[in-house]
Amino acid sequence: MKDNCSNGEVRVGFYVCHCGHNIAGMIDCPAVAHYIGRLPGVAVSRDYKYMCSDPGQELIKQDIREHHLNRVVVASCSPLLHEHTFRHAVEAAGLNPFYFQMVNIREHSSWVHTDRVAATDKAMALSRAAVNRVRLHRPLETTRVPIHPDVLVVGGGISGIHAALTLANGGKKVFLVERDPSIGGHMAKFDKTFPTLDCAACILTPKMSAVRSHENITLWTYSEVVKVEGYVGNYVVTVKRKPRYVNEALCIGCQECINACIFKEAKFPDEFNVGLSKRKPVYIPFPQAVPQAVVIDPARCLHFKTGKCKQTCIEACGDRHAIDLTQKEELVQVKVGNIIVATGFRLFDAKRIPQYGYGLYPNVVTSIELERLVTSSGPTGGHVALRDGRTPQSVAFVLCVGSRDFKTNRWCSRTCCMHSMKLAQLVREHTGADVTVFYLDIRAPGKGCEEFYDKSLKDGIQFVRGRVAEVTDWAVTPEEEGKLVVRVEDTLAGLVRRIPVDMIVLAVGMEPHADAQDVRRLFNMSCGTEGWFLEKHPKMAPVATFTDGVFIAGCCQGPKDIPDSIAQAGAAAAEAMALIDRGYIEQEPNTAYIVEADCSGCKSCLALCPYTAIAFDETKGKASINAALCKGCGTCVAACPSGSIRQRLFEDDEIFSEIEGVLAHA
Amino acid sequence: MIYNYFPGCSLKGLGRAYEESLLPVMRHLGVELAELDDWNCCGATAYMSVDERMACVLAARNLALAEKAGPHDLVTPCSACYLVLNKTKHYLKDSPEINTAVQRGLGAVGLKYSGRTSVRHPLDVLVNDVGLDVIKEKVVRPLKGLMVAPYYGCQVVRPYATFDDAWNPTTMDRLLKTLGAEVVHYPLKTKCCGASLTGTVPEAGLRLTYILLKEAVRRGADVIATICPLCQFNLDAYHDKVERRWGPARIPTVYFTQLMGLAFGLPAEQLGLNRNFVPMKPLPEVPAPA
Amino acid sequence: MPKPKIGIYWCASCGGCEEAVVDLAEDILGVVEAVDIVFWPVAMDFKKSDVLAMPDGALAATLLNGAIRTSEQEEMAHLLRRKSQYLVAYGACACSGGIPGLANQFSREQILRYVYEEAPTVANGSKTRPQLQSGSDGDALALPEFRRVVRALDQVVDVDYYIPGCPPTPKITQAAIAALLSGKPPPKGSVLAPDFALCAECPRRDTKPADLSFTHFTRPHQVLLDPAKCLLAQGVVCMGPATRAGCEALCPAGNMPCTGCFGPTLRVRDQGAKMLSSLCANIAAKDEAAINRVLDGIPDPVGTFYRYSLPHSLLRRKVDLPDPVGATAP
Amino acid sequence: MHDADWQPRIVAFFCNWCTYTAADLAGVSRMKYAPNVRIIRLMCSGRADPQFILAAFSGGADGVLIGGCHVGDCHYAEGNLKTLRRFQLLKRVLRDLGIDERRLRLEWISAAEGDKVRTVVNEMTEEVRSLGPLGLPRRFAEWDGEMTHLEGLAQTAESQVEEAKPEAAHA
Repeated sequence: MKDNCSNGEVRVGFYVCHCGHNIAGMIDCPAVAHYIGRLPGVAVSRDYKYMCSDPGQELIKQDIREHHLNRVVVASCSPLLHEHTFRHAVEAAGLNPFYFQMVNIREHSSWVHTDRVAATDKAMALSRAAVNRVRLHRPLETTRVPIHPDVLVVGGGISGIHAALTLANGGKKVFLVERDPSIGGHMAKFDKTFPTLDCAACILTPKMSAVRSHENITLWTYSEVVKVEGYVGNYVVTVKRKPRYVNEALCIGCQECINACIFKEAKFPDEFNVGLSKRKPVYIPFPQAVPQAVVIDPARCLHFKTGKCKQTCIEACGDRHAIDLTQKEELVQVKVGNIIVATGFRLFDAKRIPQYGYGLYPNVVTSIELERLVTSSGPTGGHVALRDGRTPQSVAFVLCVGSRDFKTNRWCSRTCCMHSMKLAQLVREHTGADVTVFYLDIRAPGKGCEEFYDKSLKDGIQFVRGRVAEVTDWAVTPEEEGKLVVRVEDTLAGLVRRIPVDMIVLAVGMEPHADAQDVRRLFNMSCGTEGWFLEKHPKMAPVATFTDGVFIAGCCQGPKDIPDSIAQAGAAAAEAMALIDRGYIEQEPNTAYIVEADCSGCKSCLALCPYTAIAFDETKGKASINAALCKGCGTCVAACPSGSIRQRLFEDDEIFSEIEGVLAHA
Repeated sequence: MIYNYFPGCSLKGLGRAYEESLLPVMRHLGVELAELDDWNCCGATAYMSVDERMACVLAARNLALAEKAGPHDLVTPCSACYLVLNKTKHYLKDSPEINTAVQRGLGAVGLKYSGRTSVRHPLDVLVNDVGLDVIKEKVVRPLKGLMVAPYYGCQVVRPYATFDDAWNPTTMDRLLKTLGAEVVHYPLKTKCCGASLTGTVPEAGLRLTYILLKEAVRRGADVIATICPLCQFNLDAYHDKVERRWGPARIPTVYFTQLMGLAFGLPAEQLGLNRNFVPMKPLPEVPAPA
Repeated sequence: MPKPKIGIYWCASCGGCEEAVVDLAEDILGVVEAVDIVFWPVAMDFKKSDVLAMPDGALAATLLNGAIRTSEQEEMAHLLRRKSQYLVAYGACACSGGIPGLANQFSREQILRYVYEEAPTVANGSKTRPQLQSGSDGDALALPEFRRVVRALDQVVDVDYYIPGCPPTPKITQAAIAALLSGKPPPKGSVLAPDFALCAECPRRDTKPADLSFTHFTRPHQVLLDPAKCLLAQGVVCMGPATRAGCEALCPAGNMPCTGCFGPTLRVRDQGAKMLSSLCANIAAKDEAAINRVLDGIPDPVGTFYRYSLPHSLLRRKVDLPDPVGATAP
Repeated sequence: MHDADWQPRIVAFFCNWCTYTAADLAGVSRMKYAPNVRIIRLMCSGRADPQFILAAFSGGADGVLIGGCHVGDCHYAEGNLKTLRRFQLLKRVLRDLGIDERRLRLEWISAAEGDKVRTVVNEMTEEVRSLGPLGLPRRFAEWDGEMTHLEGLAQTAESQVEEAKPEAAHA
């Protein structure tokens, strides 16, 4: 590879990008180019409308050829966005790609400042620093890390299921880990899906069965990831498998044991029906559960609580010997190359808004509770009933409960408008009740959703715009007696209204899981301020994270509906597959290294590396760094007391020159 | 158990039944309330709206006196006092400007306030410090059969819900149940009683009063229990006007401490119950202990 | 062929460097055989006028020790620079400021006031201070100006080589002289000592654990030190890891920590910052309060980390000392 | 006193994963903040060699800001803890050498906290503004100013003793 520097002369090409109006609107780009052009060693200095465009990149390549440039600096957007683009351009022109430096004058200057002179000065200072620095750049080679072809998918909701199936269908081995005893997630609880009103079970259960039977999928339910080590391509994941006290391989889901349980009556709240029905200590989460294996709940089972149980379940299981009360928690380790995190969301706890009376008035229910009530396979067989068994004559939906609310969650949960309208139509269908929806704004942007809203209006569902102030059973008129009264300011009518109804449905929003922060740390991801996992770039990299080889899909990244979740899961699977099929990932060559002759063997660095990349050779009395293990943080470099550890791309002299550069210009 | 005690003006005037019941109840439970020496107006009333700094100076003097009197928490039964003292603590902490002005004022009379003293409501102290178990032991005459609507008013729970939920407080509910009373579901327990309007916009104020009284009656309550002298007076004193305007809503309003006194077997006449405009019916006779 | 001429001069120093030359003992005879010492005011009777009389570049080399504090020292530095082919900064003070450089934490006024008025051994009722000009009986006397800043030699004049140490050991002195006379002198600017840290020469190195982390720091007079174990492993701040080798670990051999007199390696710009960085990275504590408790074991960080290098450090001096502008003397 | 159009200059060392990304987010969110900070990207705040900080001060920075991931969130496990420890000791050294501690600031800013970048930069800019210029290059030049007359002195030295001058004392 020719590097245009055979005679040692440094020839820098400098390019400042207008980014349309984005940069040029606040920064005098020609002035920056002019200023940099006068610096020693700068052979070419230009400003151009869009550097990242094809002609922009071509400009660089042409200049490298014609002006024998051997260093390139582009002042434009964040290097996190386009550093790769320009490195490729530089490389395509025959230069080592690391003879390139990028200056962030958009995110860090034009977009955040309001004073054109100051923003231009800042752009000049940052550019000068980059020119200073690039002079010292050394040619570097990226290293290739092989990718282990197996993938871990965390979370067995619709996103995780879809990602796992996509990968498995593509021939990749997948480990699917689910915390609950069955996969299916929230979607398994739904009756019908908006806006098509097709049956959720009919579209989900085939996928769940496919997961169970797929030869490429290893399904671990009732399991949690407890440790993740390694790096992209080579993760070692430890999974804790909780004892279900039933051998999954032997259980055929016949439920004999459940019938035989000495608890004759089911008396414990059933998780799947959100407490609306009861289960026994031994149970199957729901009829379509995958795996079709019972679970024993040690917190309820007499055997575990007292040690004194006749163990009628074992008797009932008979020769199958599927029940194993001696099962212990188990830790298993797998090696995977990529990880897809699809851990989903939890629903907002309506008790956090006490003025809505959830938990106080029995006929105030949440949307997921109503969902279970309208489902034919639900606890009431699809009968929407008040707690006393009566059929409601009037039902109110309160939207944005725990969404778009500065006191609870500020974000829009995106699905509740449509979900509530779906439930509203089902309630009308099932009961003929009058339905009133209290909303802030109806958000129906999805395909077919506006039409669904239109249909809801035409079907006679009442829409009242206003945030509900309070739900109370304080009656002031005879009509209100025995009812729940919604007090609301109707912002369209300009009135404070009291509307009595029989049943109130709180459309609870989505929230990150309570342990989202732990999960984030486990996989070395970031969270936004709200607690949703943070994608690498909100537009350009919506399923990637800041950790290579870790992708996110579904609602763990933010509220979304089923189609969006599936689309994202597919995207995450495709990204993982792209890495696997290429077989390797190129790593930034920003690793640390020790110049052996310089090292005094003082051992100061050894304990600093979290990846144990630094080894000490007792016979030589020197430390050395294993580049494959080094992740390039540079902590040891800063700590080496004799300056003998260095970091590629972040050499001391490069950073010193950058410091001098930013300070050289006012 | 010893607390500093700031009665405030109400407890020496219109709300003296509150003090008349509070002191013996506390004594009965072994709680000593040491009244601050030379306390002054708490700074509530309209002062806060006219001049925050001046209001804070008034409140802060009482806080400083309490701090000087000893390391104990300061108990104040009147909700207005409770709120303004707490509010002043917040202001002094959050606003260096007010803090400087107030400390300068206090300094002029040789006082200072460090911000340490906690301001407590007797309801909080009784339930959370003394404890329902201890209270239960003292109950000799359970209020069995007495239907009580627990009414908290606004100032104890808003904006600082220090010891209970702002929307659905339950401390008094639990206390009343411990006394043996039956607590009716009273959704208006923190709604405005109208007191601050009764003098200025009587139509609006009295309507609010009526709503509270009417709802308590509708819920089948025999009596409304309150923790604030202003609420008590407002709910008790205007029955004639309210009923003339909107119809019958007759129900007595008493202090929760009065009900405690009754349950403890203290003589009714010593609990200030004679001061009510709408008198509380005598408790049903209970069979003498065997 | 005439023997090359050598000069030896001292500026702000303690005389230890002169002793180091004398410490060559009988080996000095070898030196004298190879060179003529034509200027060495400490040992022999030479005068400034002798130097002034020489043509420029007449001296093959001058070993100048001591920091530069006074106008006279500046003047001599300039003079010797001109008269010497190689000007060698000899010893820690000339190389990086040395112990006198610690005075850069104080203003000239603070120093003069203390030395002439406040020091407990001073009896100076009239508070007389040295005068730049004075006279008696018609004789005019001049004293050099005491500068506000202590400087290393290369902050005043161009320096060809550095021989570090407080003082440099006879061995490296001899090796340096040999190198200079070899006809193949090292590149200009070289430090004539190994360019790796002292640990490489320290017999205690093997006792340093790989996972050392500091739970406290202590000082030599506060504990009984194990004479064989790495001093850092005993919680004593030993500057060895951040200090150039060459002394063969003399101080650790004497059961005392290295204090850094050989200065940093060429790759390091600021010896103190580097040592600080290394030590702190290995502190065990994980929260601010606990970290600060550990750091309390280093009561004088500037004196600890910059004992010989303050004038040559990135900040050079306490930056906010009162220095009345225009107070420059004549 | 410093001249009226003096603007504080702050050099910032931001870690790639959290604070640098947060600064990008501030940009994408079009948050407006003071233009006085010059950001230098490091992979981890643990790379922020104290030498860099001193070099920034001696090179003319009026303040230095280090930004890293929150404790416990470091992309490299504990690089930021090393930074915290160095920062604590470096502050002591700076204090002893006459540099106000407020000129050096360490902030944990996660990738999501674009708003915190804005707040911190604005706060620090104002704080440094109130402290005034540090101006070390200028001070260095001033210190060395006491040597400028030396050239003349050295020359006259060879022509022997100068004329007697009016009496002068050390300041």
